[in-house]
Order: sequence, then C-alpha cells, then structure tokens
Amino acid sequence: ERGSDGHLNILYWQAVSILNPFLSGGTKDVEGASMVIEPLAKYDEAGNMVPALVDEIPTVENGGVSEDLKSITWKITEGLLWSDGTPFTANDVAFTAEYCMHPDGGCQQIAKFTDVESVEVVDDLTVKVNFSVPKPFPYGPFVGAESPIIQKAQFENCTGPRAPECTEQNFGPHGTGAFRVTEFRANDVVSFEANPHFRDAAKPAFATATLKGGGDAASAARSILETGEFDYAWNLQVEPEILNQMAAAGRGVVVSSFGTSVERLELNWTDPSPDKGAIRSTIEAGPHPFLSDPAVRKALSISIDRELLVEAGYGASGQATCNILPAPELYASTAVNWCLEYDVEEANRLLDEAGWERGGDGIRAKDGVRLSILYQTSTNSVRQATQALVKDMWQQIGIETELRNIDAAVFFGGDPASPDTFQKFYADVEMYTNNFPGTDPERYMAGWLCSDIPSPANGWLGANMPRFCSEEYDALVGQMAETAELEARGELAKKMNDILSNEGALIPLIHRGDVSAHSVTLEGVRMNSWDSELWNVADWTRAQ
Amino acid sequence: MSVELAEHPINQPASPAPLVRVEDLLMHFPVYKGILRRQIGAVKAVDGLTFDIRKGETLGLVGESGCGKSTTGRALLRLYRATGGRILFEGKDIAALDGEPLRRMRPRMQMIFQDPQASLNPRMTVGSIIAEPLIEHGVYKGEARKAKVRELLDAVGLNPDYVNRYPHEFSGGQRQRIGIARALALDPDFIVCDEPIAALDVSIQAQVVNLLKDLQKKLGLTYLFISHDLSMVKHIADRVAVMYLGKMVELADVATLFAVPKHPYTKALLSAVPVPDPQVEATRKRIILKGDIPDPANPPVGCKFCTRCPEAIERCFVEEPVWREVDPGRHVACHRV
Amino acid sequence: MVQVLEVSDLKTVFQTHDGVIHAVNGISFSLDEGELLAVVGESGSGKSVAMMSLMQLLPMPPARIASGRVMFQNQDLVKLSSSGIRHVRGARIGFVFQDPMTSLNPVFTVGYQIMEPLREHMGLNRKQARQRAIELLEIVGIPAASKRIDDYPHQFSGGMRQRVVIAIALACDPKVLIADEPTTALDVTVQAQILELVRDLRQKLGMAIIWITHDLGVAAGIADRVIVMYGGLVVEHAPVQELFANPQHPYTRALLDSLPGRHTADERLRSIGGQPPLLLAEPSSCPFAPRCTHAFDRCRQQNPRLMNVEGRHEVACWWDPETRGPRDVG
Amino acid sequence: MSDAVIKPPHGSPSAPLVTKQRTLAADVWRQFRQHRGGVVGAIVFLTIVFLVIFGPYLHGINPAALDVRSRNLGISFAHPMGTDNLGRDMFAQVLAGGRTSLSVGITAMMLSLLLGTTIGVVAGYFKRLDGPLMRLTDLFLALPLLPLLLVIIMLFRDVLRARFGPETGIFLLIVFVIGITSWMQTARIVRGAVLSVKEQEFVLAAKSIGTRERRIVTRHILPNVLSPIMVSATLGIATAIITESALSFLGLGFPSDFPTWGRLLYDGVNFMTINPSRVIWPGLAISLTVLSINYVGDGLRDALDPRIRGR
Amino acid sequence: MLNYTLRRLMFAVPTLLVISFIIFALLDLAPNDPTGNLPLTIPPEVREQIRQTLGLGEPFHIRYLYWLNQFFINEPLNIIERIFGIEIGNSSERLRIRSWATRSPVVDLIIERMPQTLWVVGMSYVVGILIAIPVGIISAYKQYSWFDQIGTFVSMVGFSVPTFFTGVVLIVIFSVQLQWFPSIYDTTLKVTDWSSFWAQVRQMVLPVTVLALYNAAQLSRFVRASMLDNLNQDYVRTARAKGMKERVVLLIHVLRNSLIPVVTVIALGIPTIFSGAIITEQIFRVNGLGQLLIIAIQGADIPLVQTLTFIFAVLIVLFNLIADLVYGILDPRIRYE
Ligand SMILES: Nc1ncnc2c1ncn2[C@@H]1O[C@H](COP(=O)(O)OP(=O)(O)OP(=O)(O)O)[C@@H](O)[C@H]1O
Ligand SMILES: Nc1ncnc2c1ncn2[C@@H]1O[C@H](COP(=O)(O)OP(=O)(O)OP(=O)(O)O)[C@@H](O)[C@H]1O
Ligand SMILES: [Mg+2]
Ligand SMILES: [Mg+2]
Repeated sequence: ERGSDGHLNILYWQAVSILNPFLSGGTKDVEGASMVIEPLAKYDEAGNMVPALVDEIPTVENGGVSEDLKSITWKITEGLLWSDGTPFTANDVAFTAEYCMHPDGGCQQIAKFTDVESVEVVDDLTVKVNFSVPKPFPYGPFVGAESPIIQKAQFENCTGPRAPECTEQNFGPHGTGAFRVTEFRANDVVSFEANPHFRDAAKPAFATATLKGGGDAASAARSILETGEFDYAWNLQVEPEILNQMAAAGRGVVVSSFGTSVERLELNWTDPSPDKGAIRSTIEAGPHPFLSDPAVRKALSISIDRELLVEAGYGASGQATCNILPAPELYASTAVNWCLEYDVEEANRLLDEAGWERGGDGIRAKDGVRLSILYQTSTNSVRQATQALVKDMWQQIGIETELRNIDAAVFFGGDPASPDTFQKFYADVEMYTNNFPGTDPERYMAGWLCSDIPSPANGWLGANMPRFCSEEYDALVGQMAETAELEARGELAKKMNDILSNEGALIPLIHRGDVSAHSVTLEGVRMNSWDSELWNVADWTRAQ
Repeated sequence: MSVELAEHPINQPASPAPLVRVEDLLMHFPVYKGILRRQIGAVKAVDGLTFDIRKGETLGLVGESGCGKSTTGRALLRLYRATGGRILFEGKDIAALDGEPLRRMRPRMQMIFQDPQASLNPRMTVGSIIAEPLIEHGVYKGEARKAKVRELLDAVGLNPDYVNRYPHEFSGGQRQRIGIARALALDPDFIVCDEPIAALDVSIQAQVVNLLKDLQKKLGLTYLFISHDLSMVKHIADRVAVMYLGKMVELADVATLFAVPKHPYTKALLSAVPVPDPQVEATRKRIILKGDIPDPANPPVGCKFCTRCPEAIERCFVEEPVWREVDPGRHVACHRV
Repeated sequence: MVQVLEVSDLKTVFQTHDGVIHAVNGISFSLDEGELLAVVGESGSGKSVAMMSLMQLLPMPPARIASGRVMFQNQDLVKLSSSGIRHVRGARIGFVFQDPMTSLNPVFTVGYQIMEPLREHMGLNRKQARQRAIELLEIVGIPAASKRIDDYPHQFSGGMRQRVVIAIALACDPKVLIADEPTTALDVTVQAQILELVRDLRQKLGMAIIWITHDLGVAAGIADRVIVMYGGLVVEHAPVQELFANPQHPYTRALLDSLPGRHTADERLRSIGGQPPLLLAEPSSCPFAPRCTHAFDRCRQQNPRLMNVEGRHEVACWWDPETRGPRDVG
Repeated sequence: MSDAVIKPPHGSPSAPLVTKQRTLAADVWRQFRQHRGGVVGAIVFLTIVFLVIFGPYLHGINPAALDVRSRNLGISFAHPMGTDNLGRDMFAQVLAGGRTSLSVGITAMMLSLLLGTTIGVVAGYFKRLDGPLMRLTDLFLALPLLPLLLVIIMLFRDVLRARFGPETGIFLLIVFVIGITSWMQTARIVRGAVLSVKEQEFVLAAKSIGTRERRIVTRHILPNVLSPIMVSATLGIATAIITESALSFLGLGFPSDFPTWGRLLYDGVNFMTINPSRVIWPGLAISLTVLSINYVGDGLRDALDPRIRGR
Repeated sequence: MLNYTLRRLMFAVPTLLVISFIIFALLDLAPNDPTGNLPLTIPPEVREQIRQTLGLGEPFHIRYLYWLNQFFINEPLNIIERIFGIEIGNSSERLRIRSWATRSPVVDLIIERMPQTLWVVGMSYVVGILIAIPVGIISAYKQYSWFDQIGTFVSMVGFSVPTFFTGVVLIVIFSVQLQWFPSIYDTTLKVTDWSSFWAQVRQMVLPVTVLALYNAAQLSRFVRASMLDNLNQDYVRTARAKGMKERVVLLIHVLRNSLIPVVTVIALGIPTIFSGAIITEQIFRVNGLGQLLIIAIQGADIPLVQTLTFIFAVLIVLFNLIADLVYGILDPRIRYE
C-alpha cells in the first residue's frame, strides 16, 4: 500500500548536484533523477528492455520499428499523469528531444540522440523518432535512465542558453516516477515524497525518502552495514576485506551486479618520451621504444595474476577477464582467455626470446632501451593497490615500473593545457575503467578506430588511447554499422574484442561489478548495472 | 686596580675651543593622523638649541622627564637626523652627513646608555659586545683584538677573564662598566652619557661616577652628562644646562648655577632635590610646581614654562623669551631676568 | 605612643632551583600610630620582600614565611588565612608600589580601580563608591576629579598615576600605609609634589606610614624614624635626626659617604666596594663583613644582634665608631 | 669620613673567577641538560631518527615487498607491526616512511621558517616594506591552496623529475610547496617580535657604534626573536608531516607505493577495525616525533637564552 | 580609531582586487576540468561542447571582468532585492555567477550551506574556546603542575593527530560500538521541539568534539602564554594589595588583559570556520561550506571555487581588520590613540 512503509534513507556518497540528467551526465545525478523522471523504457537487471511509460517495446516484428530501420514509433500508456496531476503526452516526449538537441543547451546526453532527424508527435499518445541513417539499434533516445522524459509545461522556457538558469526546474523536475521532490539541497541531500499520481496506486511503499550525499565509500558502507543508519548505499568500491568485516555485523547485505565495466591497462603504442616535445605520444613521434614489441605486450599481460588483483581489490565485485567487452552474454568472447593463464615463466621466455636481456639490476634491456614503464592512473585507493601489485608482478619479469596517480578531475578532464590527461597519455601505461551505456556496444567499439586517435589536431579528443590503428579493425567497425541482425553484430563485436586483446592494444584486467549495500530490512532491491540502480525503487518495501 | 689612576690636577683649565658646537638644533618627530596619514604636527622634542661643548669639559644636561635630553644627546651623535640646525664637530657639520662618511665619524663620538640591562644584547658575551665596534671598524684583528678587549675590560675595572660571560651575570654597576668599555673601544673624543647612573643603586653610582671622572682625566674625554640627579651633576659637571620642554632655559658654570639660579624653573628644580640632611630638610623653603609638563606636541605659546611658572607675568604667555647671555658664560631664557 | 604594628623575627625565604634564598632573616620593628618609618637600604637588601611578607603579597610558592609574628590590631597577620588577610589588605593596611606606570591595570578606568576596594571592604554601593572615589581623587590633588574618574590610566601622567595609586591605598581609611619606593620612578619636581602631598595627608588623616626608599634625601625629608636594612637584616634603627647626625653602622656611614653632596667636586666619591651578599644561607656572621673596612674576627664569626646605643637608636655591629674599636657588649 | 670602604670593584662573590674559555655550544649543552623535558624529548627524537636511518638495515625486509597471501596479519615475530592489506611489512613501511616524513617535515619546516623569518624580519625592521609585505602575507593566507598546488605541480613536476629523478624531484617539489604555503604565521609572529626588539636600547647602541644594518639584523635582532621562531618550528614540523600526507592522498605527492607516515595513517584508517596496528604505529610515530620535537624546542629555547641559562 | 579603521578599509579594497585577480588567474591556470568527473560514456565531442557552453571559450580578461561585475554588482543587488523584497532594474536578466555542476547561483548554494557550517564548525570553535580558556588559565596559574604538564602533552598530541583519524576513531567507538551518536549529520533536521533539539545535539556531538579538541589544543597554548605574561605584572600585585579575592584578581584583572592578544587570535581564526573543516565535514557528512569547496575543487566547478575562495579572502581581510578593532576596543591605550 502506498506510503505504508515510512521513510527510506538512501546514501550516495557522491552527492547529487542537479536532478536534470541533460545538464549533468554524472551517474549520481542521473540515478538521483531516476527516482523522479523516467524514460519510456528501462533495462532490467539482466539487461533486457522493459516498458515503463509504454505498453510494449517497439520492434521490427511488432511494426514499431520501420523496415528500413530509419524510424521508431512509441505508443504511450494511456492515463499517465505527471506528478503535478497533468496528463503525460507525446508532446512532452517530443519536447524532451527538442530540449536536448538544442545546439546551445549543452545537453550532456546528446549522444543518445545521435542521428535523430526529427521527433514527430503523431497523436497525443504516439510519438515517432526519425533517424537520418538506418539504425540497427534504435533504442538510444528515451530508453534508460540517461534519457528520461521531462515535462514540456515545466521546461518550455528553459531551452537552449536558458537551460542552466532554470534552477527551480532543474532542482525539482515534475516526473512520472514513484517519488517527487520536496526539497533539494545541491550536493547535499534531496528529500522526496511519494508521487500521488504514480501510475500504480499501491506504490511506492515508502511515504518519504531522502537521498543523502557526501563522504567516502568506506564510511557509506559503514552506515548501512555497521550502524544501520541508512537503508541503501551506492557504489561501495572498498577493499573487500573491509566490506566483509562490516557485513559480518549482520545489519546489511552487500549486493553486486555486473555490467560492461572493465578495468584495463591501455598501452601507449607511440613514443611518450619528453624529448619528443609537442609531438610526444602522437603517431608522429614514432612507435613506442619497447611497447611496439608484441612480445613485450604479451609478456606484460600474462605476467599479471588477475585473480590476485581481484582478491586484493575487488572481491566478489570483480572477475578476471581478458575481454574488453565482457557483457552482455551475446558479445562476450571466449577466444582470448589465454591471458587468464598467469605464467611468469612463459612471459620471461617470451622476453628472453625477443632479446630483452636482464641487466645487472635485474631489469631487462635491449639496444640500450630499458624496460622501464611509467604507469599512471587516477587517484583511488583500490587503483593504487592494483598499481602496487602489478608493479610487483612486472618486477618478476624484469620490468621496472614507476607509479603515478593523478587527481580524477585532472586525469579525466579534457584541459588541453594539462599534461596529465588520459587522452594525452604522457606515460607508457595507463589504467582506468570504461563501459558503455545500455547494451549496444557499437559506439563503444568504434572508439579504437584509427580516426579516433587523440592528437593535437583534434584537440586531443578521441577515445583511442593506445593509438591503435588497424585496417582490419576499422573495416569491422564499418561492417557493424550496417548490420542489423543481433547474432551477426555479436560475432563482429567479438572479433573486434579479440583483435584488441590479441594485439595488445590494451590489457583487460578485471570485469568490474557495481557494489551496493542495503539494510536487511529493505526488500525488493534488484541491483542493476544496465540502468539506474534505483530503477525499481517503486517496488522497494520494508521488511516487517 | 686599574681605576686607581695617577692623580691628575683636577679641573684642568678647559681649552676654549669648542669640540662640539650646536646651532639652533631642531628635532621634530612628525605626527601623522587621518585617513591619508598626513602629517598634522610634530612632537617638538628639541626646539632650537644653541650651545658649545668645550674640549675636555663635562657639560651637565638636566631637566624633567620628556623634556628632550635624550633626544638632544642622540641628535648630537647623529642617531637621529636633525630636523634643522647645525652640529659642528670640530668645525665639521655632521648634521647633513650620511652613509659611509657618517659611519666613519662614529668612532669619534660614543654613547653610554641609561639602562645597562637594556643596552647590552642579552645574547652576546661581554667579549663580543666590546669587540663589536672593533670588528665593525676593522681597527684590530685577531689576537690584537682579543688583547684590546681585555685591556678595555681592565681599564673599566672589570676582570678581563670575564670576556665569555653574559651581561645578566653581572651586577648593575658592572654592566654599566661594560657599556663604558664598549664606548671607549674606538678611542672616542666625545661621549654622551645618557643618565648613566639613573638605574644604579646608590652605593654603586659612586663607582661609576668615579670611573667616568678617572677616564676623563686619563684620556682627555669630553662628556655630555645627561641626568636628573642634580646633586650628581653638581659633582661631575663643569657647566650645567637646564632644559624644559625642548628648550634650554639656563646654562651656566656649575657653581654659579647652583649658587644663584636665575630661571624660575631652575630654582624650582633645585629646591625640589631632597637633601640627605634632616636639619636642612626641616627648614628648607620649597617651591612646589603645580601641574604637569605640557605635551611637547602641543606646547604653550609664549614661554614654554609659563603654565607652571610661579613668577609668570603676562608677557610670558605671549612672547617667547630669547636665549641670551646675561653674564659672561651664562645664558638664560627668561623675561624676568 | 600606641603601637599599631609590631613585627618580630620575620623570616622569609624563596625556594628556587638553585637553592633557598634567605631574603629576610629575622627582622623586628614596630610602628607607632601616626608615625612615618622610612626603610632604606640598597637594592636587594630585602626591603620589599619584608613589607610584602607582612601582607602575604609574595607569590607562595616560591616564597615562604619561615617564622615571625606580625601583630596588627591583636591579630597575627602571618597566621591569618588567605581570606582573613584579604580583609586587612586594602581595608586596614594600604599599599603603594614603586612604578605608577605598571601598577595600575591598563584596561580599567581609574574610577573602577578605586571603587573596587570600597565596594569590597566597605560595602558601598556603586553610587556611594563613586562619590567616595571622586573625593579621594580630590584629596590626592587631581584637578577636575569628577571628570577624570572615567579616564584610563594611560591618560594620566606619571605623577598623577602615582596619586591615583595613593588614592587607592587610602580608599578605606587604612590604619597603616606601606609605600614601596613610591617616588623612585618620578621626576624630582613631581617627587616633590608627592612628598608634599604625603606630608599633607599625614596631617589630615594621621595614619602610620612605612616608607621604603633608597634615597637618603627623601628619608631625611619625610621620616620620623629610619630603619637601615642590609642583607635581609635590620642593621641600624634610629630617629631620623639621630641617624644622620650619628650613624653607627659602617654600612650606614658608607652609604652617607657615597653621596656626592658631601664631597667637593674635585674629590673622588667614596663607594662601597664588593657585592651585596648572595643570601643563599642564613647569615651566621655579619653579612656586611666582606665589604667592611673595620671588620675583625668576631664580625666573621658571629652575627651581631640589634643593640641599643642610646634612646631609640639601635645598631647591629660589633664595631664602635666612637672608640674605633670593638663595641663594648655584655 | 675616612672609614668609607674602597675596594676593588671586581671579584664578585657570585661569580668566581672563570679563566677557562667557555664555548657557546658547551654552555648551551650544559643548560640543555638541565631541562628534563628537553632531554627526554631529545632521546626520543634521536631514537626515532636512529631507527629510521639504521632500522631498515637491521630489519632487512623490503617495505615494498608484497605478499598478498599473508595480508592483514597481526603482530608476529616476522612482522613486528603486522602487515597491510597487500601483505607489506608495516614495520619496514613505518621505518621507510619515517625517512620521507622526517626529511620532508624538517626541510619543509626549515624552508617555511627561512621564508617566514626573512619576511617577518624585513617587514618588522624596515618600516617602508612593512605594509607591502604584510599585504603579501594576507594574500598568501587568502590563496586557495589546492588549485595553487595543482598549478605548481603541473608547472614544475616534469622539470624537476627530469633534472633530479622522480623521487628527489618530487621531494623538492613537496618541500617547496609546503614551504611556500606555510610561512605566513611565522612571518607575522616574527614581525611582531622584531618590532619590539627593534625598540630596545641595545639596537640603538649598535647603531651608535656604526654597525651596519645587515649586522644589526643578524647579530642583534635575529638572536633575540629566536624564541617565537622555535615555537613556529616545532609546530611547523607537525604541519608539514600532515600536509605531506594530504598531498600524497590527493595524488600530488610521492608515488603511491612510496610510504610516508601520513600516508600510512591515511591508508590505514579504513582498516582500523581489522588491523589496529595500521593506524597505531604511524599515528604514534607522528605524535611522538611532534611531541619530542616540541620538548626539545622548549629545552633549546631555554638553553639558547643566556638569561635563563644563568639561573 | 575611526580614522585607523577607515584607513585600513581603504587599503583593503586594492588588496582584495589583487587577490581576486590572482585567485581568478590561478584557477584558470589549474589543470582540472569540469568534465573530468563525468562518466567516460559521454563522448569527447559532447564534452567539448559542454566546455563551450560553460563559457570557457572566452578570453581570460573578459571572463574576469564578467566575474567582477557579477560578484561586485549583480550578486549584491540580488541580496538587497531579497532582503527588502524590492526589484532594482531588470533582475531576471541580470547575469549571476552560476555553479557549473549544479547550474544554480553560487550565492544561493553558499547561503544554503550556512546553517550547518555555523552550527557545527562555529559551535566547535565556540566549544574549543570554552575549553581552551579555562584550561589555559589553570595551566598558567598552576604553571608546571601536573595539570599544566598534561595539558601541554594532550594539546601537542591533539595538534599532531589529524582529524581524519580522530573522526573515524570516534565513529567506530561511539556510532558503531556504542551506538550513542549518529555518524551522519542530517542537514534537513529542523529543530521544532525538544526531541528534534535533542536529535540535533546528538548529531552534533561527534563532529563538534573532533574539531573542538583540535581548536582547543592550539588556543589553550595561547591563553596560557598570555596569562603567564600578565600574572607577573605589577597591577596584579596592586589588585591583591587592595584585598581583592583571588578569583577577582584572576578572572577580572588578569584575564581581561590576557584576553587582548587572545581575542585577536580568535578573530583571525574565524575565517577558518568557513573554510577550515573540510575533512571533518566530509567524514560526518555535515556538507557545509568546506564540503562545498572540496566538491567544487574536485569537480573543477570553477565559478564556485572562485567565489568561495574569494569570499574566504574577503573574510580573512575583514577579520584582520576586526581583530585590530577588537584589540582597540579591549585595550584603551589603543582606543584613544
Ligand atoms: N622616536 C620618537 N618619536 C616620537 N616622539 C619621540 C621620539 N623620541 C622621543 N620622542 C618624544 O620627544 C620628547 C622628548 O623625549 P626624550 O626621550 O628626549 O626625553 P628625555 O628628556 O630624555 O626624558 P627621560 O628623562 O624620560 O629620558 C618626549 O615627549 C618623547 O615622547
Ligand atoms: N620571587 C623571588 N624569587 C627569588 N628570589 C627573590 C624573589 N623576589 C625577591 N627575591 C630576592 O630577595 C632579595 C630581596 O629582594 P627585595 O625585592 O626585597 O629587595 P629590595 O630591597 O626591595 O630592593 P630594590 O631596592 O631593588 O627594590 C633579593 O636578593 C632578591 O633576589
Ligand atoms: Mg632620556
Ligand atoms: Mg624593592
């Protein structure tokens, strides 16, 4: 029964700063907003699309997607109301597209609307999205937490350059979700109450909720597992032994789920040495002095004991992997599992064979080139532990490593003046996690195109950090863009994945799960890595 | 027993040539006020002094606290930059000197300070305090310097083995001797003694005064002896100048001044000195001045002493008396004289 | 004459890192009603310590009153509790300290500081106290007292500040006033003003005064009787005329001799050589012996007690200036 | 009056003749020994320094050696302080961390003292420079530290790394960064002290004998403001050690596998309940160092002051 | 006094302008980036576009002038409008300084954070002072007693142990083990009745304790030193000689004087209330201004950082001024200058 279970306390240690996901792509903001505003369809915990504001998911079979793959038509459920009591219509959907696609709006989810030509309102409850090119996977717009529907009446005057000025709207959007905002304190706490107009009269079970922010992951875990002050906490990337110890108190449960996140090492194929000056780490600087040797790349990979990394830093929320694309099932390759085999002898043998001789200090060198690696990543205690372990493992095969960690805001930022961004890659090896939203890897895999190499010419934009360039790979990417059939797309993706791993453009380490914890009294949590973790907050209840 | 110097004939006839000649010396400390820190006036610490100090004599300078005695002494030594007037040291005007030339004049004129405690750096040994002027002027080096320091200590009657001690380990009188040794280090001609005995115990004052006299005889020093202890000034000085509020009011031979003071202020001052004799004290007629010394930043018009003067007439409140020689060698600034 | 205060065998010691300092070594004296007793002696002779011991004003520790009696109005002040002595201090015995610049609290108005003891001891209310404070300021000769009462100490000149301190000491009409070198820090003309004021007040109020000074001239001008202290001991005690006319103790004589007024300008001043005693032990011999030209064996073996010479003249010395030989004692 | 006593003025009974040359160091040392806190502090501090310098040779375990299988161990004979979550020996890390923390703490403190003292003395002594220098101090107090650090590190890290190698380079950078961001308090305090010392008569005395300004400052002013400088110094070491840990944590300091006390403490906080020795030892090391330096500072301050020394 | 104040104020303006420029330039140079914390799923082109819409394309000096205009004209106008409920000009068109992360006006964010900052950090400062003053007084009054020795020891330890450590220790003991106090501060709690007041007190206990101990450790040293300075002054003896109770002597005469330097130290510390408790705020999720600043720095929310740091700078300069004024108010010697 709606409102019968009292108050729900959620803790996101990265605080929510805005409830408009179009103006902030941060996970915390997207997920916070998902309590209030919803897309037409969501992903469930298995990665399957489930209807939210529509009755069914449009497909080619049911005629919702046109034969030429250039349009998709959504039919909205009848009788939906916004939280202010006004009816939800196709106009709101079309407005949302208009809002995000406005060139001056700075919409951060614009990628969801790639190739969208227009969004037509067919009738009050029918909306049609037209693409400029055939879209084998037309579920970009309006699916998933990153692309929810906002109310036209509320945001009408907030398009384009005015978008950031609508503080009131951005902090308290009307929505169709289970809750509505009662108070918003940016970067601190959001208070909600049950949405009286929610489509299921029996939900949500909680009358009110707060979404608190601030602090760090370990103390967030403590507040669920040890003190029991909160019901749910998100993203508990803490050393596994700490979580286990806290969980032993019995007040809460740690839950995890796996999406597409992979912690990987990207190897720099170009020469990052400082004496190259401005062309450092670009194709023009020439190949890397030793990472250009396939034997070295392979040795680096097989000398890493991934299981140990998991044990030390991830526990149940990590799995050793050799795939850059480990999920969904359909795309996961098994062809490159050679690298899971931790084999120091083999690595040593490879290096010996390739002519890298150990010097007096135990470090290998050839022709005056020492195997000395500068290994950078962002600042985060688990990452630093991983760095330490990897350094130790590479030490065993005669490779010397210097560690460096950089503040995340610098490392992942795009400031062209900073030498420390991951795009500039002024190091030999760098480590971070990436994934892709939703379930379709096409765009993600296109990141290793030759044309995507960051360089001064493109302002260091581009996702191809290893500066990997292969005609074969580029061809596969082109092929995928034209393939609609799911199985075939799976095969293509696996091929690309295998190329990247085998060639050693990067060394996948760990398939990372998301870890959260909830109180033992909270029921109905279905951890989801494909959509907002709060996607089914309407179904959460308090155990009696 | 280095103090027991050979007896010289006392009060050698002072050579008439002035060693120091001061002409219309002005020393004003500016007072800033207001938002823009504009100068709105000045503390007229010394406001037009003219006098000579003859070679080999001791000129006593007396007056109440704040009347500008120290300022005069310091201005003479160019520790302050005079606002106006001339200071002729052996005929050379040092009022305008600066930098290195001034520094080279320093050895000729030295100072002994009132507070022997405060004028010795507590963190330096006696040896290094006395050696400092020698180092600064590079006159003695190495062993010779050490020897000179010991010699100086001996000259002021301190055990030369005390070189490694710190000032606080000495008694007040001994500390003052250290200060004297420092002043003597560079063989000066002229020494300003700024209340050198005021901080000392009665039983010790005599030692220091004796020492100063002995040294004067032995080295032919010239002193400006600043003090408010009139009985001691009477004992040590050849001539005495009386100051009031930045001005000199009377200057005369010591005997004359104490016998027949002319200026009302001098009279009051002399009558205020307690005499260690109950008989005298019981019968003595005292002149008790009323009120306080005025603020030197805001002195009265006319005669500076008019506000407290028991003999003031109307003229004193409007017109400033001039500094004139009433008898040979005797200067007074008063309308009533 | 009625005695108001009688001190007998007062000993005060300081417990320091380097040992026990015997600052006052058994002094005895009495004070008659309306009389002015001057205490002279060189620095460190224990003048201040002795007088502050009477009132338990010394920091304890390190100070400790080792023995002695201080009879005042049939009470032994030494035996009084800290609250008991509080009712004597300020109320029945006033105290004036040497340095008028520092002995007033800079952050309170002089009025407040005068009113404090009035309200504490005499139970006056604010208005009465204020009225009385203005009267007091007038008594000590501060012009426009009702205006100046709300001024802060720094707005007063040194002489006026000392008058304020005297006003505080006089506030509760004390029987006894103890003044510890009240004019040493002042100019001669101002000193003359204060001395005049005290002469005046004695006539008007008739209290007994102990006046510490090291200026023999001041003592000569103001005192009825004089005590000479040396090394924590009273070495000579006499009516003022008698002391100056007929000093007995070599120390007193040397002190008088060192004054410039008694020399002609061409004479060397006579100084007392040597150093005051260290006071690290109770004196077993005459403390002045090491500096004394007349010292003989007995001086170095036995500490002379105060002996009556004639009338109220007492001296602690084995040497007799009349005979220029050992004193004839029983 | 022929009986007045005239005696040679020297030869005070309080000061028996000392013919032996006394040296400043010996004097200071003699007085320092009297200060119980100072002596205990010095012993503790020297023990820490000794352990930190020679401990690694005696203990013999590489602080970077990983052994994940034996992680989070308690105290044992092989690991006197247990191990961390990657199986590194805590004792070895505390020893190695001490080298860094102590050298960073002491050098950074000295740099900040040097800056603070210079600025304080110049501002206090030269009236004309007082205003501008004090405004500069305000400015530094008002600067946002973190962005400043980011900028400094961005500008200088690679230069220093290239010239001095990664570790020395970063060391210099950290010392520099801490030094230039922590001198302001010292400067203020020293300025105040200089202002009062400057008015003392012995400075005038020095002037009257023709001492040059520079020497007046170094010989007369500086030694007499030593005591506030000492206080800042002892507090400065603590601040520097802790600031270093904050820098490392932000990724602006030493590489993450380079232990320092502050960093060990920081990393250990979350493991506190699993393995208390992760926080106890580094925390104890910092506190003991700061405390011992504080007491040594007290002792030295007394010993360096001849007025107190005499007592 | 008034002149002095005005003079200082006059100098404050150029100082602040220089500071604002340097802050602005510094942040502009800093290498972090507002898009750095966005998930990597947002493609680089989109990031570039975001950066453009944030105005990063404009040249530096233009942005600085905009910012100056917004900070010194627009925001004050808005505050005036809000207070008086009037409208000055076209207020909806007025450009405001907006945070990049929240897109809301920076000033609103800051105002929103004030209550918890003042409650927790301010209270801890007050508590720190309330602990430090008695501890300092007793330590000084009973110098070298066991109380004094322990006080020294504890405050040095308190000073050397960072708050990130003490905070977690307190949480583990009092929140996890004993469950006495919450470890998370609820900023939405409104005090309406006794039970909510009690809840507020409970949630303040831990953060306030951590900070107060740290503050008290430092301040008590100051109080002690200052008390010691004053306990030996002559006026204390005078007060005792007047027969005042020991309590009055200590708590009225000595304390008032001792507090003069301490109060300025306290005043100079007040700006740190607004900026200094970053770590503690993080640990207990107080989410005050400190946390706002750290989030803004981590997220490269430059307008927010600029405004916050500049406000801190203003506070520092302002409290410097206030410290001087307070000094003057407490110390009549300065007041009447
Ligand atoms: N540096 C200065 N700046 C401003 N005023 C000064 C300065 N030095 C002295 N004065 C003022 O000049 C006047 C004369 O001072 P000076 O020290 O010469 O007096 P004095 O006669 O030596 O007094 P005392 O007997 O107290 O030493 C005083 O009012 C004093 O306040
Ligand atoms: N707090 C103290 N601790 C140790 N010794 C002290 C203390 N106060 C005074 N004394 C010692 O007691 C002795 C007597 O001191 P006292 O102050 O009574 O001398 P005084 O005669 O008043 O001298 P002055 O003329 O200088 O005021 C001195 O030797 C002094 O060193
Ligand atoms: Mg003077
Ligand atoms: Mg005394």
